[in-house]
Amino acid sequence: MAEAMAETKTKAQEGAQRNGTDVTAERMERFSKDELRGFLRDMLLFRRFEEKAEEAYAIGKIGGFCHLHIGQEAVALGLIGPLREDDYVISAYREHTQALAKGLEAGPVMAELYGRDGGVSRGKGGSMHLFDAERRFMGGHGIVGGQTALAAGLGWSIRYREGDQVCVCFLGDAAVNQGAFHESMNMAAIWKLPVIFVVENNAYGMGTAFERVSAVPVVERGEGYGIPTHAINGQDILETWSFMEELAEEVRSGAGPQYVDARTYRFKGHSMSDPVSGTYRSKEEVSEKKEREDPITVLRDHLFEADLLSQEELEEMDAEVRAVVDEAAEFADDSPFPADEELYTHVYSELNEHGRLFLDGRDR
Amino acid sequence: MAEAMAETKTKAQEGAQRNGTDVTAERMERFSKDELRGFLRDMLLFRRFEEKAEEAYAIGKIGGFCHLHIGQEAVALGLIGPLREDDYVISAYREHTQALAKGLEAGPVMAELYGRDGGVSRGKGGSMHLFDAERRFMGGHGIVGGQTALAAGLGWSIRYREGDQVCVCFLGDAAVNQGAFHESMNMAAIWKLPVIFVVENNAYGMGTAFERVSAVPVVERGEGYGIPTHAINGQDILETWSFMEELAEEVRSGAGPQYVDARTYRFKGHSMSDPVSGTYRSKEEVSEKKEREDPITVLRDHLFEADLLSQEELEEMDAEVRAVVDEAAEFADDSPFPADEELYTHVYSELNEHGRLFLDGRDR
Amino acid sequence: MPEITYREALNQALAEELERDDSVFLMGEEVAEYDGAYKVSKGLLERFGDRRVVDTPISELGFAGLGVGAAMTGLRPVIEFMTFNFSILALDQVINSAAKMYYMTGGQISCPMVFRGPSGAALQLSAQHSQAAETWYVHSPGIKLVTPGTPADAKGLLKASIRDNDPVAFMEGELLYNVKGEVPDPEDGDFVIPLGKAEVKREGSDVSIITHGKMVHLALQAAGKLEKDGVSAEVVDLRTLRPLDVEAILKSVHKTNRAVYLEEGWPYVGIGSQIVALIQDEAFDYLDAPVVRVTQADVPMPYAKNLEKLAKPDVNRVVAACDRVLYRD
Amino acid sequence: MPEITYREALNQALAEELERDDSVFLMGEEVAEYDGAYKVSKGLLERFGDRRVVDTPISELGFAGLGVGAAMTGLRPVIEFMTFNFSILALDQVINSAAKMYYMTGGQISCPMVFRGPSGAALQLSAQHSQAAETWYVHSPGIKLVTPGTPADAKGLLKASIRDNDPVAFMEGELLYNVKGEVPDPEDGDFVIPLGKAEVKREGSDVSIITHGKMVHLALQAAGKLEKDGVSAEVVDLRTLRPLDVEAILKSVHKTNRAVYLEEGWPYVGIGSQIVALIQDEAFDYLDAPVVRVTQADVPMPYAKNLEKLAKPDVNRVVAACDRVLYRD
Ligand SMILES: Cc1ncc(C[n+]2csc(CCOP(=O)(O)OP(=O)(O)O)c2C)c(N)n1
Ligand SMILES: Cc1ncc(C[n+]2csc(CCOP(=O)(O)OP(=O)(O)O)c2C)c(N)n1
Ligand SMILES: [Mg+2]
Ligand SMILES: [Mg+2]
Repeated sequence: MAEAMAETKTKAQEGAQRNGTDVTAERMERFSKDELRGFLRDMLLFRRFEEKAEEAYAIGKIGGFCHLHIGQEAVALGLIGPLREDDYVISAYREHTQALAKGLEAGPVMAELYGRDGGVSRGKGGSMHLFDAERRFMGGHGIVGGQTALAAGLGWSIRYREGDQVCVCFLGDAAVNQGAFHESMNMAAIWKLPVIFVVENNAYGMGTAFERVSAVPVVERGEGYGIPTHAINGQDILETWSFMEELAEEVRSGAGPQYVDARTYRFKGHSMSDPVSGTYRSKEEVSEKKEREDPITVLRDHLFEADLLSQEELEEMDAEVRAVVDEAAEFADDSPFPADEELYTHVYSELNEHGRLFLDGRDR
Repeated sequence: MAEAMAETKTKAQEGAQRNGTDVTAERMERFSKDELRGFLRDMLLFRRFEEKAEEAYAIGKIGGFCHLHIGQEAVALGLIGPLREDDYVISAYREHTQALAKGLEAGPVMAELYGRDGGVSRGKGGSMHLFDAERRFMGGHGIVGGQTALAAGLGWSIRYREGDQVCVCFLGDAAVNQGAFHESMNMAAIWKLPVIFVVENNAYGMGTAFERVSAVPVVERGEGYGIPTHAINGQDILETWSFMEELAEEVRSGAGPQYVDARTYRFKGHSMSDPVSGTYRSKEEVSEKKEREDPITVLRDHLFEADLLSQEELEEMDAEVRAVVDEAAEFADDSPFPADEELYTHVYSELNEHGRLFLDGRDR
Repeated sequence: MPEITYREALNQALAEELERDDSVFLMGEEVAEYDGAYKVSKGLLERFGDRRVVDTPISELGFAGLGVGAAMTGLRPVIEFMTFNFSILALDQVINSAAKMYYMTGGQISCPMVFRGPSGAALQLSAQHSQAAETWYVHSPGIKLVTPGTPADAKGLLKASIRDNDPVAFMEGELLYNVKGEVPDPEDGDFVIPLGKAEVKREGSDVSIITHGKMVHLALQAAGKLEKDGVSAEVVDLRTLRPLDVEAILKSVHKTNRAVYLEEGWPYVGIGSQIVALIQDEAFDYLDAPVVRVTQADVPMPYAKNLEKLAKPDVNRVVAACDRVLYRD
Repeated sequence: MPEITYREALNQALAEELERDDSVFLMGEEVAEYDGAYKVSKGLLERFGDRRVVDTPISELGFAGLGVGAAMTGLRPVIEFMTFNFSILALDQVINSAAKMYYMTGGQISCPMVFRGPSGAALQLSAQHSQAAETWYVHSPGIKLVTPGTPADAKGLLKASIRDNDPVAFMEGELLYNVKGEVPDPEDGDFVIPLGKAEVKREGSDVSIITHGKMVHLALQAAGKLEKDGVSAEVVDLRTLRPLDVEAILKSVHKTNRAVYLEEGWPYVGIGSQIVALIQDEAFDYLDAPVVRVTQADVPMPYAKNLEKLAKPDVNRVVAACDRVLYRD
């Protein structure tokens, strides 16, 4: 199969959209009822988490840049859920739900957004820099495209130690225009690094439609390196999850780097200061997308149709995740701000015996 | 034809190598006897110029890095010769013969290598930074890949002013691994800039064979941007010249950016300190290439076969270009070193009325 | 004079220069259809069209280089970095191409262009988005550096920068965009402030607070506070860091004999270190106390609100620094 | 003690650390099959294989970032820049990823790695290939900076840098590689020099020439010349610029009361400006004259031999600077 992957598969086209129901039914069979409901529950959690973050931002509990992932949940869950705990995930700044998908707890993630000591990065990173070394969630990076090179290094490390882990690296569609992406793709190709580059293709980089900054579609931007390319519908968890289940195994067995165009859509503004629609996309476009391609309603409807979920159960589920999120917010609220002394900790991990490391009079 | 160009043409394969003589004959017919002999004369001039530079380096008249172009003459001549005077050429640091091909005089070019005031860049640039604004030879750049972005700017400027010039940008095979190349290709594609990116594919970047740093051949590295790609035999002036004659016209008429894999070979070491063969390529490889693919002997033999040149005429020609080169060296030798005051000239083109621009006590 | 924001002042300057000279164009991420990430270029696309106001891919190295290439042919690009934090990716083109071009070409090709955008910290943007970029730029000969702190300076200096024949880095501040101030009415003629002239933003006699960019406001606040304490502080706004108005620095130090340098960035080889060295060199005998520097703490910028506040220069630290040079502490 | 070259000293250090710790690997352009552009890694590929000694594409940003990613998992990459001139393309990964990582992660992930290669000018390499990179690196907290001037320092400090748990920029000199000096025999045990300790390379009592990196040799020459003139110059080699051995600087200045800072790079916010500021801060009353700086001329490096010579610090300028602080001029 590794061979066959060398061609681009536009699964979104050949699959679900042409003869939708058959494919969906087939895909649903791969999962147990509990699994399917688990998917819904997790995506609901992500959604409620982000909504809570939005609220908290509005009242000043969260500051700085805050990029919500609402609308893209099936990409995070489907492409991270099937991974092992010792696989690496690395991302850009729109990474809250990816962190949750990798097993980070909602409380410490929320506390990080609040800039508190109990945050996953001790309040020093914030929304754009969520990290959990133990769970191998490697950030949270703010320079567009920068994480692709770090991902090559994570892949390098796996190969160096002869591990069978994979590294999944998320980037935005606009990030393919960065030199770092290009250099990283090439290094991954020549050294056959176990890195899966996933473009969360939400069609815009801030206010710029992808087609205005690329002469070809996202999936084609992976060509020219000798890396297999894939295009998937990122709004259907059945597709994203199954896809990664297979792909991760192939990469584990030596298939080398992969490039995935995961087609999705951002339901909110780019960051908190950006209106949901306006100059660069119409209200109609957004509401149509929300109506038809909300990964949560898509799955919910699958479940309803297959009689695997009742409205009542859904409401229970929602109540449960809302409780988790409320608790997370409480945890964050209760967590203290970092102590003043923390300003100077974690600059260096080794304070050398001689000489001065800080030149502002700190260690005078 | 612009359309058809979207496919890669491996002219080297489909053309000269399969039914060599026919193609060659056909190609020769495009040129007058004088033109053909002119090609030989110019390439001989380039060769003798570089040999003189090598000599001058050995006796310390030239310093620093000096990258000879010997073996690659048909790329420079064929891809620059057909251009108009108002077309732009820009290159990296292996650009002596490209400068000559764009019409720069041998004397001032040699004087630049000597670091003299009469050099094309007033002795301040040296071998890696030959410039002639009037003749639109835009350097001479030392950071691998950097010139590709400048080339996009030259192309931008042409479009901005609604000109019909083209910009030919030379880069080495190893330069395609730079982020700048990637970003520039994409910008050229989305804005349909009249830029022809020519990879002088001599198979090595210093001591590293291209196939060790790329999973696919040079020509394929141009894919994924929506730019037509081409592969040509860079050792045959008949091919390179005809190719550019056509391509430049297409680009003038709006065909947009182009990507060319010009297959060639470097007969000398990477720079003066690098042995011709050794760790990364064998003596045999080099001598076989020299034997079979020297652009000068290739053309000479065409001319001999077609009875367009006698041995005697060749010798006369060689004597003539040697005289030109000797004169260039004399010009360089006679040119004074820049005056001491030149240290501080040309740092700023506008010396503002107020404040200090130099912070070393210069304008105290 | 009308009061307008720093943002509007920049917008006016851009519009006037785009109007005046067809060789000027504005290029950067989100500058056109989105009116600029911080709305500095509001309305310019509509007014000047997409030949003159151009959205780019997120390719800082690429479009900075493209700007240099265009400038090599005599165009006058204004390249916007969404913030100067991202310009670190483009430094090669700024330093190795733009700043060195005129020299390497022996005076044949200059690069009349501006790199502009906000530099330094805003609020809680964390380590990768809060860096003051001045030192990276000012270190290299061949480039000029302008750091306006007020609307009038923003307008007058941006116009001068666009007309300058050399590459100019023009550093604004996200936290400055909404700051209001008086700016001459465009009707009253072309308002241009030449590069290289500092401005005394407040006269004083006891101590000189020398600074640049958005820190001017902090310096003025500190001066206000000191006044209540009977201390007369002079605030010298350098406005451009290259060319550097050495005379203005010396004049103020000759008068007050005591100086504080206030800057937003890190201390180690910060701008302040250069100013200290300069004062030491040229006004050694006038100093009654060593110059004290106020800078960002020597740490990456933390996200947490309280830590960020501690990391940044604040009024109290400026006042304390003045107290120190006045031996009042 | 055996006399070996600076190049051999580096090679020994690399070999010993590769031998000692499997998590160490060396990566960069031409480091493996070609034995290094300057032959620093000679024989290492043969000895350690291509898992540990790795040739890269010309992708500075990419492989620097790859190194950081690998370091995030506890590997100890040694990333060679063919020269630090090219590292300008990689600065984003050095500063924004490596230097800030430990802080942004709240102490979870450190980057134990070394970026190394020659910095500064060699001979007639012109503007784009002759830049001293120290200021770009030292300005940012989170990174350490080591600048050895002699074979022994090169070896002992490279070993310490590789073992350090933070990112270290390690700047060598193309013109140093052939310099010879005594280095302890590897048979005599592990030779490691801790970071943060300056070394007085020559004792003196009249004036302190403080410097780092390859300029140490120029300082020693100048001291020799001054001696003939009856002036006793002390040469303080900082060796590491971060951590900075402030004590050593102060000690020497307390003794001589006069100081010159000598560096290869440009003056404007150069290393010297920081050292002047530091001496001013902490030894103001000990100074009998303002500290004088000797630097590259404030121009891009010219190609022409005569101009290049004028642009660089030379013995006469160092001597003249000493004369100036001694009021002998
Ligand atoms: C190098 C760099 N340039 C610019 C920015 C500012 N910026 C932050 S996000 C963004 C858009 C990125 O879009 P995309 O990669 O598609 O990701 P998305 O936000 O859609 O998830 C920009 C321009 C940045 N962070 N880094
Ligand atoms: C960014 C950068 N990295 C490294 C170098 C050092 N260097 C100079 S030439 C070269 C090899 C380039 O090879 P290629 O692009 O194939 O051109 P060729 O020399 O074969 O003409 C290298 C690594 C450089 N000048 N710039
Ligand atoms: Mg996007
Ligand atoms: Mg090559």
